[in-house]
Amino acid sequence: MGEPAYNSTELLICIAARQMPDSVTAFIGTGIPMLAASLAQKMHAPNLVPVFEFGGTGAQLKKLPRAVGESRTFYRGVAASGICDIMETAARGFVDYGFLGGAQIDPYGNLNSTIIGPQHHPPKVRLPGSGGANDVGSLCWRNIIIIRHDKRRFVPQVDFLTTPGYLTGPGAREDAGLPPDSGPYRVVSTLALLDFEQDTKRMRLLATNPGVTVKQVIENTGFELVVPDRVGQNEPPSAEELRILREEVDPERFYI
Amino acid sequence: MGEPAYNSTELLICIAARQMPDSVTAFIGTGIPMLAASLAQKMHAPNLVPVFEFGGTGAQLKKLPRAVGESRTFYRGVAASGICDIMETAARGFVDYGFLGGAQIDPYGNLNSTIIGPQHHPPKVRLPGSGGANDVGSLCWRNIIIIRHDKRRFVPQVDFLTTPGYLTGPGAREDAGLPPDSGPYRVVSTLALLDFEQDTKRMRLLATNPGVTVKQVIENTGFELVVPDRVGQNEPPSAEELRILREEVDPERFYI
Amino acid sequence: MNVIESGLGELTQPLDIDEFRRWNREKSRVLVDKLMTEEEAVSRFVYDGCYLGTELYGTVRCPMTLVREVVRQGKKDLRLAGQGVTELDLLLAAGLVKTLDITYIGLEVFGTSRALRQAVESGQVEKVVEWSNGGITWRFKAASMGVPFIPVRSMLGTDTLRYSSAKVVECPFTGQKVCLIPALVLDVGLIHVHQADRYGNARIEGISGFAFEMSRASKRLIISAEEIVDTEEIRRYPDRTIIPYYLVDAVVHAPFGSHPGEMVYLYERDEEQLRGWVEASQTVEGTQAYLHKYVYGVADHEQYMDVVGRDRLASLKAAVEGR
Amino acid sequence: MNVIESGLGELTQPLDIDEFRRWNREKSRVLVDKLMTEEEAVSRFVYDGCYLGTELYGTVRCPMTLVREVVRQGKKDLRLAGQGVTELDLLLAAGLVKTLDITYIGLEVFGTSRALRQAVESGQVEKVVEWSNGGITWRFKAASMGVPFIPVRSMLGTDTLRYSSAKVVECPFTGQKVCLIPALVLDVGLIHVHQADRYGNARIEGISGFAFEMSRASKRLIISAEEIVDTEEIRRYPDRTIIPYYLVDAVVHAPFGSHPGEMVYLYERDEEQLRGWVEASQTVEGTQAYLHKYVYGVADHEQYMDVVGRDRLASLKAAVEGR
Repeated sequence: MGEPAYNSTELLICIAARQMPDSVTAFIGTGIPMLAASLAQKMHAPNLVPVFEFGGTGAQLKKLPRAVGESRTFYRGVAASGICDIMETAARGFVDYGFLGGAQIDPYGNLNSTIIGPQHHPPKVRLPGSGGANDVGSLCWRNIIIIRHDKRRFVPQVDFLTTPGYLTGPGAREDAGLPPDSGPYRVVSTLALLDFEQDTKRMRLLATNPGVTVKQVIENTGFELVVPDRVGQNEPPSAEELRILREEVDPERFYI
Repeated sequence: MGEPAYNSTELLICIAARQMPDSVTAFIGTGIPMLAASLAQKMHAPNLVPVFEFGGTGAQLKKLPRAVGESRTFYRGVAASGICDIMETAARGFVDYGFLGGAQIDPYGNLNSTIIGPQHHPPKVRLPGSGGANDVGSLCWRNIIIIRHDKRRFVPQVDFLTTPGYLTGPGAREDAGLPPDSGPYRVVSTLALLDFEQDTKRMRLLATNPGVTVKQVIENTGFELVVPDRVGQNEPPSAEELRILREEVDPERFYI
Repeated sequence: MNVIESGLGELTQPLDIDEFRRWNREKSRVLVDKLMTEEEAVSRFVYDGCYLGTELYGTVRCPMTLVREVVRQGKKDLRLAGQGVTELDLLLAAGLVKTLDITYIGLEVFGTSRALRQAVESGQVEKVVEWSNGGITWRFKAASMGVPFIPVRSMLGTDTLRYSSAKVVECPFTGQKVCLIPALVLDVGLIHVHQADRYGNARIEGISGFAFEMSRASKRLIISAEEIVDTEEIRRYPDRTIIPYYLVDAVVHAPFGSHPGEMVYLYERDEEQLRGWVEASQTVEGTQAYLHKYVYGVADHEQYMDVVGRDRLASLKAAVEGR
Repeated sequence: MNVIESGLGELTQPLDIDEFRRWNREKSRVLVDKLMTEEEAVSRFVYDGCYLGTELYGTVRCPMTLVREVVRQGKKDLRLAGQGVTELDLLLAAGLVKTLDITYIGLEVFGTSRALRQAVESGQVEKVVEWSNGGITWRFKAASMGVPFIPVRSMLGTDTLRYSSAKVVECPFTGQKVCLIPALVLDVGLIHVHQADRYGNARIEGISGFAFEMSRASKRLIISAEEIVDTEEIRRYPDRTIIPYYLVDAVVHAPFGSHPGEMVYLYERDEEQLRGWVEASQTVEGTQAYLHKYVYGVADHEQYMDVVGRDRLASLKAAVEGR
């Protein structure tokens, strides 16, 4: 038997899901994070507590939410409150994991989802804006960034710093007034899994995706990555992961 | 037919009730304010909206509350929220009238309900403390003070300024950061009805209670009152006021 | 107060809490019948150049009937507080927006908003001030508390703060840096709810988004409701009232008032029409055709429901999941 | 931040929001059974010298069963946040209070508190810091928001502020003076509710006082509940949960847990016993006799109900007004 076929979205979801341990709270945004959380809940993290921006806490993700405020974000949840309660719950340190995306990322995990180009207004390209991302990036303990991997996205400096990563490096978050010991934790890209080096807070290659070489990752990154001597390899989605993902997480094939 | 007999509490309640026009919101504390609000609602102010500190809004005061948080403070009300919502509603300028009491009052309507004596701790006499009074005195538009009238209570300077009146005089509230155009409106005492002179913000005699002379009021006040040339006379409780008060407002004679 | 950093963004709505107090002092405290049509509510209370806000977000409990009426009446030069999908997209597409306090305007899973890109990149929207979702809601929260600002630990260290009108100061108790978020008082707020009585006492089921804060941060508040209930029902369960009547200026009866979005426990969102908008909004012609079909070309919400189709609406109701 | 005035009162609980975050990070996120006796809850989570807070107020939904257990176990040197009638009066009368952030301790319509006078005037309570009711609740609110302070427009210009630990600063947006209220994080919070499941998801009917804010401002939270409900019920109506389980350390089943106070829709307050306390608390002997009869002399809440009398409790239930 060969390995099961899968697409790149499915791979991202599976790798993101594996980053979440059991028994944690996770701030879930639209799209891949929802699928990753749902998959994790059904695989290895039955006690994962999803928290949604506009008030849902502890939903049972039987059906996949299609938006951050919709009914399924609190379906059979333990609480349905409002955005202030959720953001302030994160401010008090109760939210372990957050998920982030963006159009650009820099070596310190800072993200841009606001504009492309040098000028704020009028901009060359207007993107949707921060949304809850800045709050998630500021207040959750560990953030997982999910992003397509190419040189246009992995840039030395973001055009606009929408959401804080480690800002300018070690100590910069704390200097800015952000809560200590928080920040980006992993980057799950279409090519690799990355984290941030303890001492420099710069992005570091942890493992490449199936069929991807270290060289390819470096070539598709617009800044110098920290590349340790030993780089791991991400396992492809297992048959079980794919079955649950396709049959239970997103049977309507809304996302995958 | 002579005038109906009444006691001093009944008189205070009736005079306080008359100060409240119809169609206003009023922040109601325990005791006489509750009876005054209920009497006003049943007499001339059917659209009076009582607001209670711990969350009750718009209750129909069919039965008299015995405490500021109890069931009757939101019985058939339009909303039952919490203390922050109520205090912040007052902060936003939605509460027209407030009621205050105290152990001491000074010429500017400042009140003391914290300690008696020169030293804060340990004090000669410890009183209950501000409670909601400071917030009411700070945030409501017009405050009605209900207080027993004697020289021990009407003092040149309060031992402890628990709740702001006009502080040190004209402009002082605004200088301190308190909302403009708010402050004490009337003093309903066991001897008289008083207000505050526009220019000096000092307490002024408006009308004496039945059987009380201007001289008696002056003699029982520990500071110089503003006494205009014409001082009115408060009407005693009418037969109708007394009937409603005794039969409908407090039939259990909990307070009167 | 020693300010360490000040956002470059302008306060597109002047900040004056005392003026807000004076305004609120004048609002009626009497229970009066405020039930009216969306046409009357919008023509009476929404005006050119006003600062407008909508709640909730995306495709969830948005005041779509009210927003369509604003577009129909062509209220222009609007200043907006922005987080939205279908509701703000309509206002942008119709060219009615002058300034934007933006946090997120996009089509969520369907991608970015063409309407936003066109309106902002062209400079048609004259000013854009950045916030996070938390930030903009905390602005409403500050106003709802009757204070000029509240401190938060978000937005710090970023361009989001730099292009906002927030400020950074040192906490006088702990010495830590905090971000101060200025209060935002809306000229007009639009909120769609599950139930309201004719005086404006309103209830919401499920998550409450930022209805509590925004209702209390609005000088004028228009409520649309799926159902008009008797005040007797309100008085039986006063703890379920999230918006008390005295905050409210108009009550509009609008079943399916969040369509094509959803209303929890009542109806599902209309995927087909949502996708229809995504597609239509890619071009000027498509946008105009959509607006004509669903907004300009229909007289009111009743006719809108006819155009959408009563059967289709019934099927959205039938699709609702239980509790 | 340029401070114009600083209250003289000490922060009787150190203010460290980052430490609160670290504490909360360690709290379990798992649904585990927390149902236990009041004896176990208090012995596990309340300790000598801890900073304790109770909700609601006066004779309304107070955690009397839990407070009686604290007195029974003689937890001492307590630091307290004070607004209360019967609940804090018991702690003061039993001589267990070391410092007091006070707003109001009195017997409402029954007058002043002898227990407070004795404990404070004698200097037995070592420190007293003044607040308004709004002020102390805003302290909880600041903590619940995860920020070191919030600005308010109360307490300004008074000795209440002077003897508080608030500060006055100039608003950097408007120039107006505002009072900054420092966050208060409780070591232990005690809250009595209508319903909770065994994990701690809790509901309150009627006014919610400051349960929302205080529950979120407590490092340890003990919930007592009139009724233990199934989690299925919680999940059917998630919008009725005011306190989610992860905030909670212990759930105690305590019907009549607010007695001699009231519980809206369930039972009326016990006038006779309340007056009994007012009278008893006038003398040392009376106080001791009362404490012996209702606290020291009974093993637990079940026995307390026996001493009060099941018939009397039933009559308080029968006296409840409808909705």
